[in-house]
Amino acid sequence: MRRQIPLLITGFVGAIYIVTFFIPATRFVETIATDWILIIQAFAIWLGALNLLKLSIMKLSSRKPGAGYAAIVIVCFLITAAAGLAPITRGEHFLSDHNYLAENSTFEWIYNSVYVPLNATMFALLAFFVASASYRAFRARNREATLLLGAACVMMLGRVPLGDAITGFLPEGWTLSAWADVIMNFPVLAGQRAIMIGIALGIVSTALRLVLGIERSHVGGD
Amino acid sequence: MFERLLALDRRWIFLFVAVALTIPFFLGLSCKSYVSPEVKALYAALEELRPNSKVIVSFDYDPASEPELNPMADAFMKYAFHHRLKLICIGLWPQGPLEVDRCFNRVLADPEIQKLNPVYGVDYVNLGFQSGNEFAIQGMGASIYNVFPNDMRGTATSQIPIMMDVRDFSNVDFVFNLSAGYPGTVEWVQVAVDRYGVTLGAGNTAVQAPLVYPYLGSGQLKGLLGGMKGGAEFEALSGHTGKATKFMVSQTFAHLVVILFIVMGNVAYFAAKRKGGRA
Amino acid sequence: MNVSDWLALQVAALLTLGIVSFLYKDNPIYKICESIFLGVSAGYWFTVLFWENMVPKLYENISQAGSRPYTEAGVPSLLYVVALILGIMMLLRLFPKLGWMSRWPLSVVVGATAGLWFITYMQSNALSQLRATLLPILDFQAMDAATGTGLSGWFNKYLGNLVILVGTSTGLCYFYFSKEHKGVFGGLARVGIYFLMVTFGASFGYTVMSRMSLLLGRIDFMISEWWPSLFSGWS
Amino acid sequence: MALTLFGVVLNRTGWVWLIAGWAALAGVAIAQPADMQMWSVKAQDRPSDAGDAVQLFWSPIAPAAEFICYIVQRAPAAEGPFETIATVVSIDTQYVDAAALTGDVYFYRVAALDSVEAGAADQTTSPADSLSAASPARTVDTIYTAVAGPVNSTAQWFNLRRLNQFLVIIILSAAIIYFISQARSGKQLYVRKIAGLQAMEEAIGRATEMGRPILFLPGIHDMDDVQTIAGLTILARVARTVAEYETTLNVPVSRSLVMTTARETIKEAYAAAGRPDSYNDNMVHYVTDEQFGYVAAVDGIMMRQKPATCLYMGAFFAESLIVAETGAEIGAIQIAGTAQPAQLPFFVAACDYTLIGEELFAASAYLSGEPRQLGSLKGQDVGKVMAMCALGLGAALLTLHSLVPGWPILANMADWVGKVFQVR
Repeated sequence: MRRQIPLLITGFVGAIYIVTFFIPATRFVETIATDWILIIQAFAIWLGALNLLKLSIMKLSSRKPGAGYAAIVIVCFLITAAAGLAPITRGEHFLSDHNYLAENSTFEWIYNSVYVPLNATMFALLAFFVASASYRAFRARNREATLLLGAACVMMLGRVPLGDAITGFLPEGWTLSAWADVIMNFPVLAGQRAIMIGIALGIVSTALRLVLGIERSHVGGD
Repeated sequence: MFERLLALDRRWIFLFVAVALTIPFFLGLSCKSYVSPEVKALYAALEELRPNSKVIVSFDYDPASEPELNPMADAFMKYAFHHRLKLICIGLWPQGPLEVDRCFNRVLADPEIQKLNPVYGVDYVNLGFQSGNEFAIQGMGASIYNVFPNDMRGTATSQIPIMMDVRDFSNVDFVFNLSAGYPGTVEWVQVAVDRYGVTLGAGNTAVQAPLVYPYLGSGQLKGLLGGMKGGAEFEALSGHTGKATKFMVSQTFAHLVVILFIVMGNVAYFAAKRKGGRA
Repeated sequence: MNVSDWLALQVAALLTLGIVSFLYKDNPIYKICESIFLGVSAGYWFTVLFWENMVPKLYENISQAGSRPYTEAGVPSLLYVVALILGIMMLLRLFPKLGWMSRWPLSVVVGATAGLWFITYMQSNALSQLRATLLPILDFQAMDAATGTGLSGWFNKYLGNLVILVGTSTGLCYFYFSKEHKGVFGGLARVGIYFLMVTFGASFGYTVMSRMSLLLGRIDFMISEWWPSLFSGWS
Repeated sequence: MALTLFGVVLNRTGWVWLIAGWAALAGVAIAQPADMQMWSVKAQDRPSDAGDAVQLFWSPIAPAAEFICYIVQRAPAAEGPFETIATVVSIDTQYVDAAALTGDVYFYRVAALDSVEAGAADQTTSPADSLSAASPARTVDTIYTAVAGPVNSTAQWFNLRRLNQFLVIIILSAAIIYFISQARSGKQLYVRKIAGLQAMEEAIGRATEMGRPILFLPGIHDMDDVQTIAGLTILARVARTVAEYETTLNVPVSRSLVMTTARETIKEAYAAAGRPDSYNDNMVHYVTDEQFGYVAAVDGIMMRQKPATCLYMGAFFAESLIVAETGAEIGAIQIAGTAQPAQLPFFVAACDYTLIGEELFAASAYLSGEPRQLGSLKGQDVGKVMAMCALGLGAALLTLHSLVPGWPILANMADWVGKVFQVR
């Protein structure tokens, strides 16, 4: 019973989105379904945040080596949530004032001074890893890899002003940046299109199996 | 000799990259930038918009993509205010509303824009975030009021002057999507363009730009700004130069460093291979 | 610059250096910054969802169901009670013994995503792309109408259609699994892999561009925003 | 060249579906709005929609003056009070009144204004437009069109314009279901050799000769990602070969659910290879959920144990760079497989062999022989055959048409092929 009903739900909701595409008169059902999806996805994101909180609390109480870090996670979560939910009591009646981004709110201060630098710097590290990987790992060991690295170098030079400076001797419109444009708008466009069509057919077949209940992995099936 | 060079500790390479990228900030170099067809196509599509056209701007990125997408967002917003386009700003990433707010603060601090005295709610509005990824776009096709019941300041969307006759996509003249991944340009093309016939232009991080080129070829996407280079080109075209143009010199140094490393690494690899050992 | 902005700059610079310390070694400072990031981002999501989704969609629709029975899109307000129940069932995943109930809302999302993707990926990623690739190898009529100057113009006029046609069809041949890559078909697949390699080369170059821009953004913050603030102090 | 492609690709499984497909796809007529004479407005129910929408078309006013703006007005009766519902400033002169309720009757007229000004036109109740208030005041003349109506918006039962997509989807779905049922009934479905799997067998052999361990990473996503499932299917085959050769296998994972599934997979593989005793649980160990912490730990393992072969099969993101670089540093043979488009370039440049996108899923279907995966793979191949034939046919027809523009039949045949893939 626990596995049959979810399968029926998946099939029914999936059928809604397929049928309403072809039979517009039933589109009202789709509007309701979409509304529910927005709310369920919101709870799904909440689940992610609360799950992190639960894991941290469990790690804190279990006195394992990482307990200190778990405490920091919990404290930061509470501070940010408290700053964000402050407007609850601010309006004339409960929940009337929605603006959590009012002038110089602590929530926006936390976003600007803590969230932005951490998020941005974590991905900025990748620049270092790409550089060191270029030095040690990227080898033109066969024809395909040579073609790849060649196209990459033309693209990297073509997309910065230096590319035109080096190939300045060529007539206007035939310099390296024009080469980069042509590579992007013709061979790359064709290659991406082949990959895109292949992936699209893959997703269509997976979606079909899910809607028809052939695929059961999402409900813990075999 | 090459083996010793290759066995260099990873941290030396990090130091070299950091120094190589910091130097250009102190050199006052500037350079003419070549404008590629995709950016010209976007600019042409924007030039066709008449004053008071309704434009939806979707901020689908987070602080990790700010260096690439902020210059585009600022240049686009300044262009829009100068051409009296009505900006309906939304975000499909949780960080969306904050990015919109930060962009407003940056653009409205510019005295040129203040001269036009844009009014919140009549010329630009921030409708905030809605979860559901592509389902949010799907919902907007049916009713924008339902997906975004109120704006960031709590006023009901149906009462906001700019939103008076914008009930769904049919009266929206242009959509500009700043995207860094999922949900992003792919979802806007799939739902908004192919299902509701919206005119879409996009600004992508460089990582995602190659993936959306097929949409350019098939006309689903009217124009594309790819990475910081796309931002610099749009700044050059629109005349609102900003950070992207300033960074082009440093970007050149960065690319040189990577190309230099690839060449050196391969030279050492082939030298070692000729000696028979495995590098 | 008032004191809160000045303070914000110092905190931001401190955290930036804390993350960069990972380059030297995976150390406690990095782990602290990591934990702060996890905590703040979870708190951020929790707040944004509360104000942008829960309050307007659930609280206001359900509490005003009496005065406003239908929402803007004509959806009866009381239906949101069902959405609230499904949402709470999703949260029950936090408790192991009640976790099975979360399968119901999950299957709603999985079903909806499957149904929508079944249409959108077929429509936009397969049919539209094929529609755009129905090109003549060489269009003699529109020869002079081709736009663009220089190399791009030349390609638009002569070689462009052929390259796109060959690239797309041979790329599909490479991803065709019902025929051995031998003989003519093997040759086509080999041409296909070369097109794919150029495609990967371009996205390699673009990814390097993207990562370097991120680092430039952080260096610019440290040099042109934080460093001057050390000397100017706050008014 | 296109014709040889057209011929070669037809094989015995594809052509049955092909003929059925083309025969079914009759031409689809698409309704065009009628043309309009002088300055007038035409209102009609928006076709193929769920009602609640009236489409309005009007011809642009004679001198397309600067900043022309149209005011759309609606009334319940022909002479009734007209209420402005929209100020439209767009180049293509049309508007969709989405507030019209299904079934109610409406009358419409459009007014043309020289420029929008605060309080300029008398009936205009559209909001005061502050931005353009900054523009200089202009003389205003308002010219109304004749009243159009009555019109009411109705919902259609089948969206004719999407008939072609409906047929394409029916054919593709039928092909997939047909092949899944074939695979279930035990029929042997042919899948070509995947070059990457051969390379993997040799790499495992090399590790055994050198007596060094093998490292396997199933990606950093959880069991809900189909790439992780494909990765574990390949792990099962690797474990069988490793069981026979008695080499040590090390699988650090970043998700607890992936750890339990991987342990079961390896235990079954060892039992199938007849060596249940040489399996122990700590071949698979959980490291951490956090992306960069996981990669730092894997780096440590690689530097200490110096595995001869590293296999990365599953969903990888930015951390793939660090892992591939350390693998190159210790001189290991590296074989990767992922469907993440952003990571494929780095794997192809850094590893000895890479399974590209769909090849990962094809390898999983090939190894597991599982009916659902095999059936879908063959069904997708039918889709690819249809796509390639359409491209060949389209290219041939259009090239001939541009060579010989005179022939009408070539033109509408090519146009007909285009209509099959029309999207709207």
